[in-house]
Amino acid sequence: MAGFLARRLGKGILVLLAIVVLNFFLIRLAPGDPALVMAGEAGAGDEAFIAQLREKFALDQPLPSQLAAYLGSIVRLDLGYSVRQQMPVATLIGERLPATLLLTGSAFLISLSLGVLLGSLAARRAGTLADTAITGTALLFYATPLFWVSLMAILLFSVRLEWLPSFGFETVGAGYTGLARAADIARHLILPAMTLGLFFMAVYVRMTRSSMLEVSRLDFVKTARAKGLTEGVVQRRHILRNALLPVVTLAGLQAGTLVGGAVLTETVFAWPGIGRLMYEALLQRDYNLLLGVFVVSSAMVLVFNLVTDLVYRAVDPRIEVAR
Amino acid sequence: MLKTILAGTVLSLALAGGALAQGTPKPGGTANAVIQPEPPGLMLAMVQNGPTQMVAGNIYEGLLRYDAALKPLPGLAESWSMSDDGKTYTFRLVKNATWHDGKPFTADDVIFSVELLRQTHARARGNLTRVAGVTAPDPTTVVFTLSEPFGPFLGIFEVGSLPMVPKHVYAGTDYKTNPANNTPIGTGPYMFKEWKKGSYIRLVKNPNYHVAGKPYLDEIYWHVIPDAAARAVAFETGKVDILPGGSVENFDVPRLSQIKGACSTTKGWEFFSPHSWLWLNNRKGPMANKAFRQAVSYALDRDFARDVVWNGLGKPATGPFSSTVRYHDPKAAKYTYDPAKAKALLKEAGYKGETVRLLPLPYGETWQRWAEAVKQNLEDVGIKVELVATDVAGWNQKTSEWDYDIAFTYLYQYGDPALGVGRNYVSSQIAKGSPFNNVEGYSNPSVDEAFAKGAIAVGDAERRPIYEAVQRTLVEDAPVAWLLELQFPTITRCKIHDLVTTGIGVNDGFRDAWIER
Amino acid sequence: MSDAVPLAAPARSRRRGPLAAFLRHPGAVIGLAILTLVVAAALLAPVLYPTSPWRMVQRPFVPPFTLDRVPLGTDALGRDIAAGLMHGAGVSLIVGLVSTLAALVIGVPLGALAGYLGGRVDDALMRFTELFQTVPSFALAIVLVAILQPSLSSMILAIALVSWPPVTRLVRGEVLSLRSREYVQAAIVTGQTTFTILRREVLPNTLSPIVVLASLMVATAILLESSLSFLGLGDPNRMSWGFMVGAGRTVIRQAWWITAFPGVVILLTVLALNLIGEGLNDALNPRLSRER
Amino acid sequence: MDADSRRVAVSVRNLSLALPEGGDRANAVDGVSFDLVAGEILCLVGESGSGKSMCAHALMGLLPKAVRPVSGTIRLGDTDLLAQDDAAWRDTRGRRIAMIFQEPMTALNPLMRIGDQMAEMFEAHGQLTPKERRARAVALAGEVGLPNPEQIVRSYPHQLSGGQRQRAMIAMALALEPAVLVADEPTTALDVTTQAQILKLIRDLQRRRTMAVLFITHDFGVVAEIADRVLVLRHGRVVEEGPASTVLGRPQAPYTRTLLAAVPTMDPPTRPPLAGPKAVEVVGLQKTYVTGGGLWRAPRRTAAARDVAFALHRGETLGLVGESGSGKSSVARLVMRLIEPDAGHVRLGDTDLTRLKGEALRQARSRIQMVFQDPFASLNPRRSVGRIIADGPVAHGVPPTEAMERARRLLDLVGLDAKALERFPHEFSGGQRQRIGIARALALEPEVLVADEAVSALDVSVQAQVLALLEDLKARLGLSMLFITHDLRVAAQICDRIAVMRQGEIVELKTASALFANPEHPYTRALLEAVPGRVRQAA
Repeated sequence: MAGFLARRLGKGILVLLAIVVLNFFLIRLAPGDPALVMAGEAGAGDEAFIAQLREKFALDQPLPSQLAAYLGSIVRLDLGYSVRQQMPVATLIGERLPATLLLTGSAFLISLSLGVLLGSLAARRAGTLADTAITGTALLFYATPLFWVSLMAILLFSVRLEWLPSFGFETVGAGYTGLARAADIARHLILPAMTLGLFFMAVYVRMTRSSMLEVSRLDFVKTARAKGLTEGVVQRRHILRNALLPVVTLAGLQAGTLVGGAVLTETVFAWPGIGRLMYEALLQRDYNLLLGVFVVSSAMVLVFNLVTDLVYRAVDPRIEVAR
Repeated sequence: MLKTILAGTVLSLALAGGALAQGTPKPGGTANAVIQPEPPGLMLAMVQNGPTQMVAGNIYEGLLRYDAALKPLPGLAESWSMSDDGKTYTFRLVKNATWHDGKPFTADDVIFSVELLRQTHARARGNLTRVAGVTAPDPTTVVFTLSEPFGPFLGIFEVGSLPMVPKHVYAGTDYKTNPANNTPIGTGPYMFKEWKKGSYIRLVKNPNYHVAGKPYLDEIYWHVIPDAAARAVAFETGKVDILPGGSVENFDVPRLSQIKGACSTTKGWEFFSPHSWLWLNNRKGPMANKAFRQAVSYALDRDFARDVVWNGLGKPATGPFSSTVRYHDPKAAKYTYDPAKAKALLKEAGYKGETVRLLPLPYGETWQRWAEAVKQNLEDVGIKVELVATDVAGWNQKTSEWDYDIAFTYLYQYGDPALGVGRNYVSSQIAKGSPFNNVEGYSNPSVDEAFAKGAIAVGDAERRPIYEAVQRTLVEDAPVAWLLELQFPTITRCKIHDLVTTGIGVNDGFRDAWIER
Repeated sequence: MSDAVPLAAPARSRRRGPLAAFLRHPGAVIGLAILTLVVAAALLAPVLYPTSPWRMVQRPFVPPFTLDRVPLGTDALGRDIAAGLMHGAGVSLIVGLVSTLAALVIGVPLGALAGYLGGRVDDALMRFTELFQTVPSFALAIVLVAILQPSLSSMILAIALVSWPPVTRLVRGEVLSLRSREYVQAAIVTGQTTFTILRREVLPNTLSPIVVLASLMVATAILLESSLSFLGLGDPNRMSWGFMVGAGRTVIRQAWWITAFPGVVILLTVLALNLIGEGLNDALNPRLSRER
Repeated sequence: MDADSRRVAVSVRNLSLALPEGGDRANAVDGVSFDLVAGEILCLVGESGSGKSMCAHALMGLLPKAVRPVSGTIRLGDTDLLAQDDAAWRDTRGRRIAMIFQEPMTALNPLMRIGDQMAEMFEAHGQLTPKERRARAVALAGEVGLPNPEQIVRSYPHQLSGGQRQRAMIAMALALEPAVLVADEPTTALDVTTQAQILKLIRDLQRRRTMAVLFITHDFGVVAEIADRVLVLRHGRVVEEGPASTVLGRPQAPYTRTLLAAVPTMDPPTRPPLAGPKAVEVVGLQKTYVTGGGLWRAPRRTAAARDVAFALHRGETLGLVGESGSGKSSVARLVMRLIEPDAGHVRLGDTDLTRLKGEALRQARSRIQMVFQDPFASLNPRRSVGRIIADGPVAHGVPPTEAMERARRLLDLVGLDAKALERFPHEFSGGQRQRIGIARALALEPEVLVADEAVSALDVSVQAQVLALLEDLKARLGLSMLFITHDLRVAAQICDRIAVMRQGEIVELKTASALFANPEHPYTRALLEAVPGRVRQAA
């Protein structure tokens, strides 16, 4: 186990470093730089001003030495300094990360639990009206643009029905503490987490359903039935448990997409997470911040993959031998 | 002999944007406003973008403020005077002003601020070029000595142009990394309290403000909401009460203004007078030809742009001077929507159907729609146009490197041709690296000379003819294609009074604002 | 074991032709019908609406079903929504198809090499693939489009660059299992070259899962395109559905139809492609559902 | 046992099971009747597609959804099973009738411990407390001869060998002491020595508990080993029924006779000794598979070939026999250079095949060709039969038209119509496909043919035909053949000499007749003794 973790850690660090180098150059291929953006926003600027800003951002250094400096600080677990925001990148991301974790985490839980529930229902009633309704709905969510659902949800639930707040992380200035604050955040969380979660729910519904149908054709299911077990036990204990393995794998693979989808959701719902931070950093060419977000979000994906792997190992006793 | 220009005492309430005070101001209450985009910092002397000033205008103050006619009003200076030769200006400072940390505001702070801003503030640096010296004969008096007369000198003291910064905090430190940049300290009516990045900025009332009884509000929340539609919803659902100019898409303005209890005003932008035009790259291709440039100007349907794209806000620009800028000459107007004439001019110009690239301004949907409309206008008269998509950084780079054919832009004019207009047309301002100078590359010695003379001439009688002549020359040469004088409506709940009381509007802070309850 | 296995009924029906199996799938037929309409719209657009879809033909915000000339109403600038939808069909299809093709061009050879050669090559290629799967894909797409500056080709490239990893993984897996198939060994034994074997024995047999995956990728690509446009990263010279939704969202409260119609059309097209994908999956390759 | 004392446990009368429309026949099982008697094993024999498995599943109420019973009754005591509802079925299954399956690998839930799966049997019928269930599981494991029962109930299926898994399955089936046990090809997937043990176990348990057993098999050897009574099925109909000795000894139906005749005997025909020039010489062949492992874990090593050496004379057939994992297939692939040896040489005439690389290797390949095991997996489903055969010659420079002409002649040679050229593999039966595979191997006019379990996947009658074809071709074309099989009967029929492999080693190599008559190595003896039906046949 320790060996496995060490191996994964080593691999993860390599992948992260590769991502840093790749993105470092990618980002610098973009036209313009932070100095120009800041000059533009200031509505005024001359050469001296921009040169001053470039010096301030250390953009006057040659690229390789910029990269070396950045890698050097990354290795020391220092994400650098966002000169534009006048803050260490780690602080900026640290302020936003909990919101993203909360959003993606709850979206993931919603999608997985609903997806598995509905998917197994559909599989159990394969071919019936319930199956068609579930798979049809799932397909619909799968085919709907995320931002569109978001907008529609805001229109319906916030504007028309006034049930839920339309955006933000909490009611600013309400001064809630403790449980009241948690409830307030939860109310704000419902719409973004649901809209982000519904797309992935669709993915898991389809996966669970097909996986269960596939497993239900396997021999050991016949064995279970031959024991005289009730259908419920057969479904839960024998089919579902085995069918969840590919779902877990898929969940791991989806991590990157989930974090990516958070960018859109965070934008529409003004959710103060790192997805939005990334988009803003990109537009402002805030190189260090953008790289920092990439590093952190990729690390999130890696950790998530690791967790799904551990879950897989915990559920599937064969894995020790297979590796 | 000193000539007192004005010693402001009370504000004319008639200037207040739209909302005339009903009853007397009451203290108390919280204002929820939108800020878009999230400012990169609040230290106004270091960061000069729009959102920064909108928030920091409450924290910092300048020596002067300006009314809608751009007449100076007292700020941190309670009175001011100019010597007859126009080279010496004397300011008397308010006596009871203190910094948010309790230290008194003095003339030394003014001298220090000028020095600091010369290093960190590009526009201030330009505005201060003719200042030969600043002295403080006593703690409440500051004297500016100019090397030559500078007509618009009294127009450079607004909070965004020349914010006062505390000497005791910044002197002897590295300005860029001073920790106080994150907890700005000014003399303004509101004090910085808290900034939750990505969520909100919170300001609280300054109890020791130097104007007795003000400010009225207890606190101000500036909410960060990145999506335009979400900002509109926020106002509708009552989460925010103030939408400063430009924070919602223009399409939403009529609807939001009609909401019960909502008021809107286009006042409060007179000082900036945002003026929009198309930069025509005079250096290359068909744009080098005057007839082609004139054709472009005739091809533009400015009324459509105002009515449809800007929802009736703004007015067609007739020339280089916005109508709120001093010495604007309405008679210089020449270009109307005339596709036939445009076609004729194109023929005259010998335009052979080269594709010209049109660079929209990457500031949201309105500008995108406008670019699409302009593209159609130009294609209607036979100009082949390709839209180039880009973001802010790309736009800045393309324009400041002159890598464009036609580009949208708008610039503030700061009330005086010598401050905000000349920089776009004089040949000394042709320099790569900045998107705010003579980007189109227009060069005309007579125009250069006129702007040089206009800046140092003293008195309206001397300046007006110079500027009226130059307007006619520029309109004829059509170095750029002027579009609209923009208006940015501020939408508020009507219960919020006296939010916009000057020509600087919301950018000047909420010092007069109060909430009716 | 031999030919007369009664339980092999499904296998036998598959023999009867994938087309028949596909057409028995009601969803697939609906999907095919919708897609045919979309293709027809794309082809007929220049005939039915010969002028540019950008042309402002009426006053802005004409509601749908009020004027015969603009049956679906006009947008914020008075452009004909119906014309936009017709012209947009082509763009959406091009973005979907070309980016998918490009992703296949990247993904199939990489997957085939990794799967067939194995060992270090496999390791290296899989690490590389992992890299792209670890970076949040939509974020990477945004950065790519921003770098290349928004245009049809940059969007296609960005979408292709973020969508190839699943192809590689799929092809690798298929090739890996095919490599040990006896008919591939038979080809080796009969002295055929590696290239011939890959081309003739291995890749054709990975075709059905690739076709299924590709149909779903087209759908995803269309969604990605609209998402990019939503963030203002679309090609400003092409009328596409994604652009229309993005442009209409700010006025969604006043003019629902500007976003509604293209939104619905995207939904239907993506739905159709998914239905077709499912149909193909059932017809060609009952195993693929695992891979997604 | 006389008729009166026979206690009928299950009585099947006139059972017909309908196939879904569009199948090749209307009924999978058509009017089948039989009785299962306590203390007796009834063997249901037939080739694939005979409907024997369907009968077994009908008894458990586990028919595929598409297959419906259309007539008949299955009586267990007083109840007609076909008429009972789901709840009653659940009560029947496991408690009154239990079943074991063919693939012990897949018939156990990979995610559950063996003991838990056994305990489920009691749980399903609401018997015992969890603690008692556990204790019973351990006891059962002991009863079916699983070693170290305490530990094995805590194991997962993948940690058990194939035989152990099948024992676990049997333990599970016996848990509730059912009156009837249905065994669906329970030993087909097992090695011959394991098969012998499992057969003995079933036999012992059945006697001890006087159960009625329905035993499904395709293998007459197994029938001879275990059956009290035999029922021969063909195309869903009963062809012949009777006591085992009668059916095997004096078969009445022609079909039964054909089937029995096709079963290869254990007596190798006498063959003249061959000592001609060596077609293939294998020297010191070594191959070890290394799996798993990494920085922190030692890898597992499996020896597939340990110093393997033999010579194949021109015109000779050399058999390579052994159980799964003995390395016989690896040796075949090493000889073919499909996998690279760690050490050793394979000489093909005067060419050292192991030294060749690239183009030279590709050219040399035409001299030695292979026939594969799986008639379904060995033909590319997307290429026409003609191309499949002609691809080889074309790769070696034969013009396409000529190669196609050669393919036509070869099809004729292997007994297929020339029309097959244009058709695709899925249009052929297993036996026909194997003929195509042989034609493909012959297309390059090789000197040596390596047949890897070439008849193992075929029904016994087809198997006999293909064996005859190989024998015939070998003689006509002067081929040498390396014949890999796990089936000693087959090896006896076709091989001149036989090498017995175990764990990558050749333990014994001599002429077929000598091997069968006089096995020296203990392992060889064990193998021979385990062959089902050996005793009866010898008798």
